[in-house]
Amino acid sequence: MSGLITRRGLLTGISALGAGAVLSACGAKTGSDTSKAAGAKADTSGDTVKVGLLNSLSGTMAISEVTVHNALLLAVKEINAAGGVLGKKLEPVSQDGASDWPTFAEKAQALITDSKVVATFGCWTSASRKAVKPVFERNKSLLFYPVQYEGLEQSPYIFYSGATTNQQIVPALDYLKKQGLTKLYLVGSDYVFPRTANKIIKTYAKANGMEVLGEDYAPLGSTEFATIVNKVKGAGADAVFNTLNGDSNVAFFKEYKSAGLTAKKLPVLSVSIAEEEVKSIGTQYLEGQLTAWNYYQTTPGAANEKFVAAYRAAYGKDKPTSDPMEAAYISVHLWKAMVEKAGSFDVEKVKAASDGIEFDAPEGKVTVDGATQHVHKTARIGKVTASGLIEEVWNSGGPIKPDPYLKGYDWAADL
Amino acid sequence: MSGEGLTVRDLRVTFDGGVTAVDGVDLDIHPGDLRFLIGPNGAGKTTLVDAVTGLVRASGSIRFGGEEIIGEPVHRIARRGIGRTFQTATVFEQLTVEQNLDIAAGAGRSALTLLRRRRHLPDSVGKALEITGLAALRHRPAGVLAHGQKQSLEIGMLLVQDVKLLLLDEPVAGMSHDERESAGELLQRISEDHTVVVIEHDMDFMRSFARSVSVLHAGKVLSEGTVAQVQADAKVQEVYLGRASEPEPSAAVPVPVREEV
Amino acid sequence: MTVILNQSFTGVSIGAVLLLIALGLTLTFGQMGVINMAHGEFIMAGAYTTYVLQKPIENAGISLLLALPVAFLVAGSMGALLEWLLIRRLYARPLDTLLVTWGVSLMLQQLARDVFGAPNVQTTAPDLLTGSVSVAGVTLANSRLFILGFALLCVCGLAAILRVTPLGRRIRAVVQNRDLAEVSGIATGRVDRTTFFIGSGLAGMAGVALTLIGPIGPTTGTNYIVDAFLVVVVGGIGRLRGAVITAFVLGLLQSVLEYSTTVSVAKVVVLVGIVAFLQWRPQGLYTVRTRSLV
Amino acid sequence: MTTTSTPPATVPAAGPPAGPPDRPFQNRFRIPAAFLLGAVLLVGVAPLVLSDFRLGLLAKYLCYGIVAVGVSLAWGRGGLLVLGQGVFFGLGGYAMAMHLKLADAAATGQPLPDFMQLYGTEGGLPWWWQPFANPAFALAMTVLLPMAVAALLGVLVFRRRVKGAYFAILSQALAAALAIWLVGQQATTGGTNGLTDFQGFFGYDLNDPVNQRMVYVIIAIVLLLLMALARQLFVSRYGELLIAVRDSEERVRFLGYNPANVKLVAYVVAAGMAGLAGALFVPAVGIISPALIGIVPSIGFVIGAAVGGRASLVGAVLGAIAVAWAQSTLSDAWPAGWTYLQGLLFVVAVGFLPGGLASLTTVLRRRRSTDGVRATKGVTA
Repeated sequence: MSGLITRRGLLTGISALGAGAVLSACGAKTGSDTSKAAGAKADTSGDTVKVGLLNSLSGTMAISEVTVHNALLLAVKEINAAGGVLGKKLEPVSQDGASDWPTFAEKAQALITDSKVVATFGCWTSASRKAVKPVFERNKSLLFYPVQYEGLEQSPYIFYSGATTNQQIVPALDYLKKQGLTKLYLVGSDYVFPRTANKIIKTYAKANGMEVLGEDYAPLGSTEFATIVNKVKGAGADAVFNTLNGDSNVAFFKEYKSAGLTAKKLPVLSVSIAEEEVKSIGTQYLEGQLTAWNYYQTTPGAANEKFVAAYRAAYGKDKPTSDPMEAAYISVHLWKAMVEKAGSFDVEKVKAASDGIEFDAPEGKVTVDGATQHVHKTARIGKVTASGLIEEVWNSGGPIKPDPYLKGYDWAADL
Repeated sequence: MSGEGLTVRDLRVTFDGGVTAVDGVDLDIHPGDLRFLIGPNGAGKTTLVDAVTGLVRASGSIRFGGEEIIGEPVHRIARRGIGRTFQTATVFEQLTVEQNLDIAAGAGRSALTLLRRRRHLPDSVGKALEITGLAALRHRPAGVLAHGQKQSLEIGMLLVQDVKLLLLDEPVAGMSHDERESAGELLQRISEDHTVVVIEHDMDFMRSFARSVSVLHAGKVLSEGTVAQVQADAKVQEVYLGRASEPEPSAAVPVPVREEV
Repeated sequence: MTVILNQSFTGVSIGAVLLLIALGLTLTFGQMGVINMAHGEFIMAGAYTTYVLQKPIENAGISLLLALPVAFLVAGSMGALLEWLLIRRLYARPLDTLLVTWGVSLMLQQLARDVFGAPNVQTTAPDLLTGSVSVAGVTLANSRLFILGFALLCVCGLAAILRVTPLGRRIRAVVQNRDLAEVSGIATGRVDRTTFFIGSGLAGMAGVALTLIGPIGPTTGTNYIVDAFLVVVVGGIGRLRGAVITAFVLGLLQSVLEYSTTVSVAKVVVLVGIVAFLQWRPQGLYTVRTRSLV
Repeated sequence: MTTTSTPPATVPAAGPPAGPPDRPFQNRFRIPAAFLLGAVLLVGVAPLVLSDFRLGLLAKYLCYGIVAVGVSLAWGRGGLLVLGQGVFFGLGGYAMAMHLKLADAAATGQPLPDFMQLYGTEGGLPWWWQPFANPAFALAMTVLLPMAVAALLGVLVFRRRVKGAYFAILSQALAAALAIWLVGQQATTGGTNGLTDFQGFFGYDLNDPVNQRMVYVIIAIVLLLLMALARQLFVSRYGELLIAVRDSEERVRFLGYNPANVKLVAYVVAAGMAGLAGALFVPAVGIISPALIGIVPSIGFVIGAAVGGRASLVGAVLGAIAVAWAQSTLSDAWPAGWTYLQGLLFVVAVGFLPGGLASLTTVLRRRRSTDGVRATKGVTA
């Protein structure tokens, strides 16, 4: 096979030297069947199979992604301790995406082609997921993506174990509406998730008699929030819907407090602040503020107690667990269950087996929805306590069926 | 061809902070002249040359070959045929002697010529190599030349540049006696078909080679004429004997004052 | 009306931050012509100094006040060391200095990551500085007032050093004519190092002040470095007055634009505006036209 | 390729011949021979011995090499520290990516590219996207757009005699501004995500590895052609003039040239090369995003050239390729160490070996040479 390709490659080279003939020499045209040319050849011949872990271990995103990386390793360790998958031990292969989108694409290709992994777990930002998506699709290899995201995506080769919008944003809006907080101010970092989330929020508000008084974006990594806080203060809103990304939150909440605003006067509902962030922003700035997630460290249940204890034992007593970590942790277990149900590592068989897979997760029971390749999850609203933990104040009462394109919501028809 | 003349009227140059370096200078340099500009430090000699070549902004009038050139950009003035050297020799140290001269000869080249490799040199370059005595060194990088050779190269570059007026700022500073002699002869040869203006401190050199002299002091022309006329001028003697009406600026470089001046 | 006043105060406080981070550069870039890309990392070093000092010293107020001189010494020493090791060999090649110090800045960032970890860290602000005062309906955050006051203090201090002290005279002498200063008996090498020490030390103190408004991380300095250079460039090289005016004008402009448009648009408009401004005055706001270029 | 830097067996002694040939005779053949060898290695051998994946990586590195050709011209020869090449790389990349997105949409019968449907543009396809549907226009824009922007900026900056340091800082500021602007325009530029997920390349399916190899070959050929073009500029009279401007701009002005124009040509050509590199990067890597444009990547484009040798064409290109290779290989095994090494490499190369690694042989040769008189003042720099 490889001999054939190289000979064609040589042909390409020679004909290319003849300038104009370049394009006519070879290769499939768009739209023609390329299934024989592409396709990953995962190596399942040995006693072990390799799984890829693709996270930013360096660069600006490392802060968040390293925790996900740790959670993934924990899950792999647990599975190996319990005998592996289909009798084979898992060998994790880590690649550093370095917080750089093209690097993610390159490393994804390396995992598939060089390491011949059976599945890959990782990515955090939407940008990195968008960058690797074509790589996984082209090679017909699986990616498990563990972070809540902006929806509007359904790749046949990606499983989404984090929440889509109807499992986080929409329930959060329901909650605010129920509390009578109908005038909102939107603050977010300038990237895909906040912009898309805010678009949904505005549509929801229009249909539900709520009002969006203003909308502001800060460049990623920005630490200057005086103006935005001034605008928020002057707008007369009931609540702030905050989609700022990790670090900017520190500067935002410091400025918020300096301006004399508190959770009592003007509550902030954040969707990117988990336990880890609460610790680094400082409890005095966050006490009483709201967050929306599917999992908190304090979520009750034996599965969570076990998860928290195992994580602490592996990475240190003071390390909190968070929603994306939990979603990463369950993604490995869900994949294991799919493979075992399929009785094979083959990607198409695994996909076919995915529907209805259940797992007793730290956040409660989760079920894979085969049609969307997302997961049924329970939405939860939490309040930051004085001790720095997040305490659940409301939940959706049961798992919500994933709906990445919000097709089941009338108000979202013209989104 | 015997060069073009330069006519300067009421030239003034003022720097930030209110220092007036050139304060109403009138100057007539006829075609083919070999004029020396002398004067104590801070008299405004170099600034005058800077103004003529467009390097500093000035008011008044500078006419060259009958046309007003004040306010024109440096490279336009250069293309009119005014060339200059600097107190410290500036040649392109990383290029060879030959390349230096070739560049000087080529200001008018078309884009196409510029984009081609240099196949042969213009005749003027060969001539300049001979006049300046640098023919044997033509492939050396200019950076390794001795000081006097760099000065000669600079003059050579002016020659191939086909200038009509040469403004030379202390061309023989730091040269040995013999080097001065040959440099002076070079100047005389050049002045046969160019107008030459020399800023100089060395009075012996000036007496040997000047055709006419202007003495600048405190931004004004103090005296003008032949060497003999200027030497006889009482005002000049007063300035050069140190009873100047204005204090000298801290004189880092001693002015070579000669007893008989 | 309140909004306008509030925004004006915001603009002034943004300007104060800009001024603080650019102040050290008016010395090292402005006076000495060295483009030190590691300047941002000196800011970072100052910020981490505050963080480190808060561990043993419980009282946030005392540790903050203590951090100012310590950060000055820490960042200043780093600057002097950098000058001695690298920059003094490169005075004739300013552009190469830019690239070399960028390499240094990469290494310092990684050092910070290895020592303090990649995640950003937080300092506790003293209670006095977390609140705000209200004047005529305008909320003035205490931390911002502190930064403003501190920035002005630093400007006055620097101006005094340059004008009055023998050191300042030496610095100016070396800047104006290195050779002459040398033959006049000034040890120019030592003056260079001292200048760099002060310039970098100022960056360190700026870092301390920045802990009051944002998180501290390995890339804290990088976020500010280009802004800082722009202030000096627009103000006019070597002109303290120019830098002060520029910082406040840019701060006000930024806050007005941010309010009326978005943060991103404001940043882009300000940057493009600066390019346009330099067309009009390539030497910056305040210039010194000198005798000859040769 | 390394043969180019091998010294000839005999170094001509002092006192060069007085005749016209200003280069040793064997150079005449050495350079075309080295070029041919490079071409055979890149176009002939590399596709034979490298796997699809490695060849894809090499394609990406060669794109950086193309940028380095321009950097070597503008910075190495012209002394213009071009710290904003990310802008031009990005403009070229986006021009290409916009066309590919439109072509993909047209191929599947969609009115708008996929991301626009998701993130929503109210008024349909923005007017400034529309002409990019035309492949010829888009291709031309990948080069002309960066060149036009460079020309505008260059005219403004060089005419006003903005000094080197200012120029470098302004370039950085512009790179930052463009990146911020692109991020803010999510609906029309894809925001931080950039443009990604390209299916076809002028009608050829990018998912087919054979076509990926073809993209590689195109990139290699473009690199070789541009190196040939740059070499011609280096040895031309213009090349000498450029060095003269770098060394003493004022002096050149007094010779009657306008140095602004001389610099402008180098700057604009370098921008065009960066644009072309960005355009080729898109099909090779499959993404263009603001992260490739800002301050850090813009400096990154210069690093490789600095390490390899800014004034030496081959040195700059090999340096860029080597640094990119090291970045992706070493950063995995050794993320922290790589950053230190990168910084150190930069400090040493720029600070102590301004000619880059390419000058090592010259430096050593000069040490050994008995002809001590010959230029100790880095002729290579």
